[in-house]
Amino acid sequence: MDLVFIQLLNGVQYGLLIFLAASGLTLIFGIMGVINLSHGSFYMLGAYGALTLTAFTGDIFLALLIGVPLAFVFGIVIEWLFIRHLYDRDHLQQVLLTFALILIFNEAQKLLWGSYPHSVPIPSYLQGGVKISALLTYPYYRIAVAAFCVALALLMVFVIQKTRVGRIIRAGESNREMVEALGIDSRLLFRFVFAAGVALAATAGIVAAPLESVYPGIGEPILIISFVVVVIGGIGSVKGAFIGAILIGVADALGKVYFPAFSSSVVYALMAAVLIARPGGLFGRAA
Amino acid sequence: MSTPAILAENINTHYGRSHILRGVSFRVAPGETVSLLGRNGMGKTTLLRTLAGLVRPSSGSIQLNGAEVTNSRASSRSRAGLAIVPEGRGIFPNLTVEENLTFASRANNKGERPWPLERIYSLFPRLAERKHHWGNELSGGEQQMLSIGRALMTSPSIFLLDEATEGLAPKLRDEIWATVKQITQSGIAAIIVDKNLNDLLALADRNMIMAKGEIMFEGTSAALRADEALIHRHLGV
Amino acid sequence: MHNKSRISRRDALKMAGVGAAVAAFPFARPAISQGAPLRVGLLLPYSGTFAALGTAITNAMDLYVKQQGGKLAGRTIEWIKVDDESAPSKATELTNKLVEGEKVDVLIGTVHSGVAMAMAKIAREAGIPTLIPNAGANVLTRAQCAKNIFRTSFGNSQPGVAAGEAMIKAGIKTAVTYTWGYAAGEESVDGFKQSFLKGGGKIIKELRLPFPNVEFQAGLAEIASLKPEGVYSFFAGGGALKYMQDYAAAGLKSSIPLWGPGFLTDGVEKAAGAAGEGVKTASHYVESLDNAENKKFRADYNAAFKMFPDVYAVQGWDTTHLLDIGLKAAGGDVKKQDALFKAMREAKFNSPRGPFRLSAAQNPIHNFYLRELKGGQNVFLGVAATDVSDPTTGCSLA
Amino acid sequence: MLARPRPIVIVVLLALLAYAVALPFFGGPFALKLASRIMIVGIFVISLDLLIGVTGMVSFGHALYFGLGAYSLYFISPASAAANGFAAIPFAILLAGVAALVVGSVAVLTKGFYFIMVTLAFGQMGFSLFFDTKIAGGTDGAYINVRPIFSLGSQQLLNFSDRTVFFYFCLAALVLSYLFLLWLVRTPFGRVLQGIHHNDARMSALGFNTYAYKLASYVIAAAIAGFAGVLFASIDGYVAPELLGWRESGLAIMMVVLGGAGTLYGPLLGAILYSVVEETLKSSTELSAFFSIFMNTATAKWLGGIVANSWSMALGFFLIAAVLAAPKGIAGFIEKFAGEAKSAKPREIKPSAQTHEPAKAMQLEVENLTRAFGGLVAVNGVSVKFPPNKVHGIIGPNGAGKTTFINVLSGTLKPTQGNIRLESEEIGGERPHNVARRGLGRSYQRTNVILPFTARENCALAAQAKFPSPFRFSNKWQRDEEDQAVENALRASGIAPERADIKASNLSHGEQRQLEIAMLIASGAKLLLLDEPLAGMGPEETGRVTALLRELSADHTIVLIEHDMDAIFAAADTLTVLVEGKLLAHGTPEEIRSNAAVREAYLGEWGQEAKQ
Repeated sequence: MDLVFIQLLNGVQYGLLIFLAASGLTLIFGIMGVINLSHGSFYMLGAYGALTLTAFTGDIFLALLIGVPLAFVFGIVIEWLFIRHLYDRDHLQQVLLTFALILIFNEAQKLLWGSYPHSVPIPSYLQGGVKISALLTYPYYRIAVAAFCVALALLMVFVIQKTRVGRIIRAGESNREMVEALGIDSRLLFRFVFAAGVALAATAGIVAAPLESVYPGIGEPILIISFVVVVIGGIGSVKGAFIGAILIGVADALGKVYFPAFSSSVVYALMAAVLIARPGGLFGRAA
Repeated sequence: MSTPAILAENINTHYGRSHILRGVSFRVAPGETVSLLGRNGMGKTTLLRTLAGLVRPSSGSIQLNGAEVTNSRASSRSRAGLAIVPEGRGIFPNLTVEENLTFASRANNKGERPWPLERIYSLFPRLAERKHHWGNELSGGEQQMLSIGRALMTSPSIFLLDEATEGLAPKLRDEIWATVKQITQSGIAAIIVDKNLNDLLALADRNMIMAKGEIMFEGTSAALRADEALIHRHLGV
Repeated sequence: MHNKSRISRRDALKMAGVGAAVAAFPFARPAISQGAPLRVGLLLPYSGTFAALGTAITNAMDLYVKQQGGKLAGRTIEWIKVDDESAPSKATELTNKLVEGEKVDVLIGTVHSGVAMAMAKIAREAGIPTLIPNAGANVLTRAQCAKNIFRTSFGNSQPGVAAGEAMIKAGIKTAVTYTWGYAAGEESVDGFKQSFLKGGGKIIKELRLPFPNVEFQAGLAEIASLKPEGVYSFFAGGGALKYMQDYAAAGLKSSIPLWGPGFLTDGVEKAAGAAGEGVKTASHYVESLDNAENKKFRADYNAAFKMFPDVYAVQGWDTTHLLDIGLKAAGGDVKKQDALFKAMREAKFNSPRGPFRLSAAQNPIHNFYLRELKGGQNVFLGVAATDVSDPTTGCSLA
Repeated sequence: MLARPRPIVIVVLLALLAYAVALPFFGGPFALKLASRIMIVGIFVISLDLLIGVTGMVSFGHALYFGLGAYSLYFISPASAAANGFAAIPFAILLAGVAALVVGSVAVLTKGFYFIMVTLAFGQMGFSLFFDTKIAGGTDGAYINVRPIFSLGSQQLLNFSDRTVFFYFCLAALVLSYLFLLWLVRTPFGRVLQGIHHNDARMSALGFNTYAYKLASYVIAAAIAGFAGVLFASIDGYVAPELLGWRESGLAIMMVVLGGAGTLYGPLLGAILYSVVEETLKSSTELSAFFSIFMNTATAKWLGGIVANSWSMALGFFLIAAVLAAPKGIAGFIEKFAGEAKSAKPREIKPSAQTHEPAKAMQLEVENLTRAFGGLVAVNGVSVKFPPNKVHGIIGPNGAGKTTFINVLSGTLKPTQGNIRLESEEIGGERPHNVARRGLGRSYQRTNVILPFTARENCALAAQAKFPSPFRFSNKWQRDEEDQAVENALRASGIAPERADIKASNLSHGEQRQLEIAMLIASGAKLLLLDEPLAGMGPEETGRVTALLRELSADHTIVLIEHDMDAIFAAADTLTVLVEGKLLAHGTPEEIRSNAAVREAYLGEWGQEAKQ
């Protein structure tokens, strides 16, 4: 198979994974107006959670079943303890507080799981892969992750477009006051959205764990790349996050092939270019 | 004397340094329709928003159907039976007409739904025609209908209507007024703010005029009509 | 809202008082009395990516001193630990803190090459005895060498040289290199090229990935299309683990053997699982080395810490060993620098890794072993290269 | 406007200064280095505060310039000799400034969160440049082997290798940087920056090119950061790519927020506190010593060890506590403690040579003015003349086109058809800031003053709009004329002298509306276009402002929209009635009162019903 095609495939698959993490960030930012620097930490906790839960249950998908609700509850606790104090505050104070959370979570990770890298097993039924060239195999688990991400994206579309919760989320994005005036407690909405964002980040961390292996600081690159995706897509837009994530994934993969020396700048250059052409991101309301 | 639907006592509301409501007190009986009149900037909208819980008064107390709500959130007032159709309509642009309507559909505390979706659609057939359109695809009049319909679907016992006919063509206004009449006659307590004196006086059991953040006049439509000087001073040219 | 955060004047005064007291602390530290324990500053990562390495090194050093009854050359050892966070931008400040703030007698650090560069800058100026238990930046024992700086680990190129020789011996004629595009990766590849090209090998392409990126897919696809006979890769820690897994998952493991320096598998032997099976590495240490020092060291370390030592622990052990030799020659007095440095420079001892001595630039000359990862262990295949030393290019001591 | 530091702040800063001056006499070499480092970081963070706190631009890439400054010393230093400080420092400032000009010209186009992200992107690109390529030592950083010296000819003046010299140099650099920034934000230039922070749109409506101002402030901040960077590189002679990375940028933001953004001295205190807390939390020795104040030595040692082992968690909890307890940072805490600010003394104004002539009011004439939005004709063929020195009221029902009408007059909207003549000059279709500079000033429906500024400062800002150059750093130029204009405006608008020097946010609503009028007067407007100046006022305030309008008409022409009929009928000389975009009537209040058409249009059917 053509090398460029394989790279595109890799880029899309990587993009799908960052979409998972970025979608939670864009929801939290778009609806609650909170800049959450600790989003990468929830990804990290998801990955480490996967390590423990897989050891316990023996299967990453069982870990997912237990881990996601746990992450949701954890999100509620964090919102109640810290985040709810920030809604009337300056963005800068949100930055400071969520940065402090990173410090705490990183240290907690070290105390709970130690500093050695670990790997999380791929379930036996997903071992191996599809042969796509003479030497190259595309692993089943990567295909499964891509499919899972697409399924989750479709589920999110369904939830947001077709369910009552989704209606409230969409309404909250455009007119919070009216949501409150119609009898929906916006404090609960915020708590739910934050917890959902945490659960999404953790989900990304869990499904990525067998791919990424698990090591300290695993959440930081994801944080930065998620912010880039959110900004490219337009703040608050899940659709934008999806397109942005795929764009970034592909740009990153192609950048590594064609501009290896500057490949870490490619995504930033892309973001700067998008913002100069469309100051509100691809699907955002103008800033 | 029965428990008033709304009992407001000595409400003061500030926006920053500006003192908008200055000691407003009044009551609205269950099922009563009250008009709220006055020129722009006199505090009518602020009063409605204060009643709905969208603005916190700096002092005073508010009771709805006998329950103290001064410090409760807008959402809990809504669930207690208060509905507001705000100035600007507050339509959710990224929800369809039907989603807007069913957004907060709920029964009242007796478990009844006096305004089910079918009734709203028969009240405003145009909404039924456009039920799959997005909120921002509607004309001003349709948005107004949608906002009223959405409020009714919360099965309210108290209904606040702010500038429902603003910017609408005369024919549409008539349509809106006809519906509002049906609503007020259904036993809901209502406070209605509007510029169209005639329509209001025809509808209201009682009228209040606000000026400079205070209620200057309370009385029946007949009493108000009789006082041409008052109308001239606060409402006319 | 503002009511909540209102603070009374008295509270304010109290808080200001505590604040001032805290603020004065770093500036007013107690004087160090003479004749006190020998203060050894440890500039090592205790948090972040390299925390495990910092801990292993510290454990082994502690074990060594404990086995000597808590004293080296008659002096009680006191460790002053500072977490360097592997952040070069903080490194000079933290080194200053140890050298001038804590007034340590000996400086030991560190893992990250950038941090070590910053540390070495200050150590050279201060002239303090300094031992590097891991960081491999070539320049530290080449152009930037100094009489007070000793390295007990390796130069980045050394494992590459050994691996290149071993790959030639294994009959591999064409190779692709795939490394993190930062200094350690480049230097490792430089070493590899040295011996691989000399042995008649051909390098088809040098692939790089920005550090610490771990999206290897693009490079793996390219490797598959280039079809070399072997791949030489430098990655470490979590990145190495992920790399081996991706390499195996891409189906490359069965067709193109993966080679690398020891760091590719060190610390992640078990975690790599099936993906690591068959990965060959060249390192200055193998767990199963058959020598008395190694056996004893492994047993003692396991008894003390309930885990077996890795190469980093060995480097920590040798660091203390080397310091011990120097101190004994100087009678426990680090002020006697001539005796101290001379003894350390000329030290020759049997380490768990085998015979250990230093080059003129004070970098180890030691054997490199060929290892293969099997069943969660690096299995000893043989000696890849004996007495490997690093060039002393530009070093004023050589 | 950012005030001169309060006495208690000056006391705190002087105490710190005295401590610093004395430090070399009792502190060891480490204390000197640590203090030098903190002072350099202090310069860096106050430069960031110029962006975050003063201009309101949160840059997440400020370390780019700090790092460039540091690397510039590497570039300029010979391999084994000292660079000359007289060359190195200007080179660093220039390099950082030029880089900022390039990056900023793009980044300043974006706002808010997008600005944060664009600056982050450029910062990371800068980091990659040094990290991924070998232009300066690559990943592992680079050495500057010999620290700079300052020499003129063969005369060596200063040598940075001498720590005490270097320490005092940094101290001087910090003091000068602080004083420079404090001076800068209080110049006309800085006043505009603060205005932009509060209300970008209003500032451009006053006639200021806000893009140029923001870019200038970005470049200045970067240049100072570059200066801090070159000093930083001189401490130990080692530079690493991480200096440019997002962590350093983020850390600087933390320090600014912790200290209190927008105060300049706050971020400095933030830098000190953050550094000292981190330093202390990392050291079990210091922690044990600290804990032993409260408990016995053994427990203190044990606890100190535990906390130091997890120092970053402790630091996290410290930061959370700080955010929750002191939302405005250390500076907010200090100023709360200090109580309300005392008003600054206004400057004595020299009586100007030329006697102040009563300004000539302007006449506004509108002919067949039409403005359509698509099919909707909001203003439809209106012709009316507003003679000078009169109060003209515009009334009409909602949706009659009144606001559109004045938006067209002020240049916010372009007319579809028709002419607008100010005196005899055609102004139809001109851009708002040009219309403003011809003498037509407008106020908005919502109060639109710069809240953190005093009334006097608000007026000074408006007066300055006559000369809106972004490179005005001097107070002297035009100062007397402007002060005179401010004085007149304050007096004319009836703001009580004792209220002129308190912050606008502490004025009553009525006073704020008066201030808005005062700003128009100060800007030199001769025709005032006021949109509902009485909205939201109590009866007393209404009376005061109506009287003010009467007085102002002595040397201004006033056109206002108003809904308070009592007030407008009392105050206006003429009334213009607009209905559905058309002119229904124009005349004196009495004429309008008795105009049948007006009564008909307003009272509508009710008029008839009432008669039934």
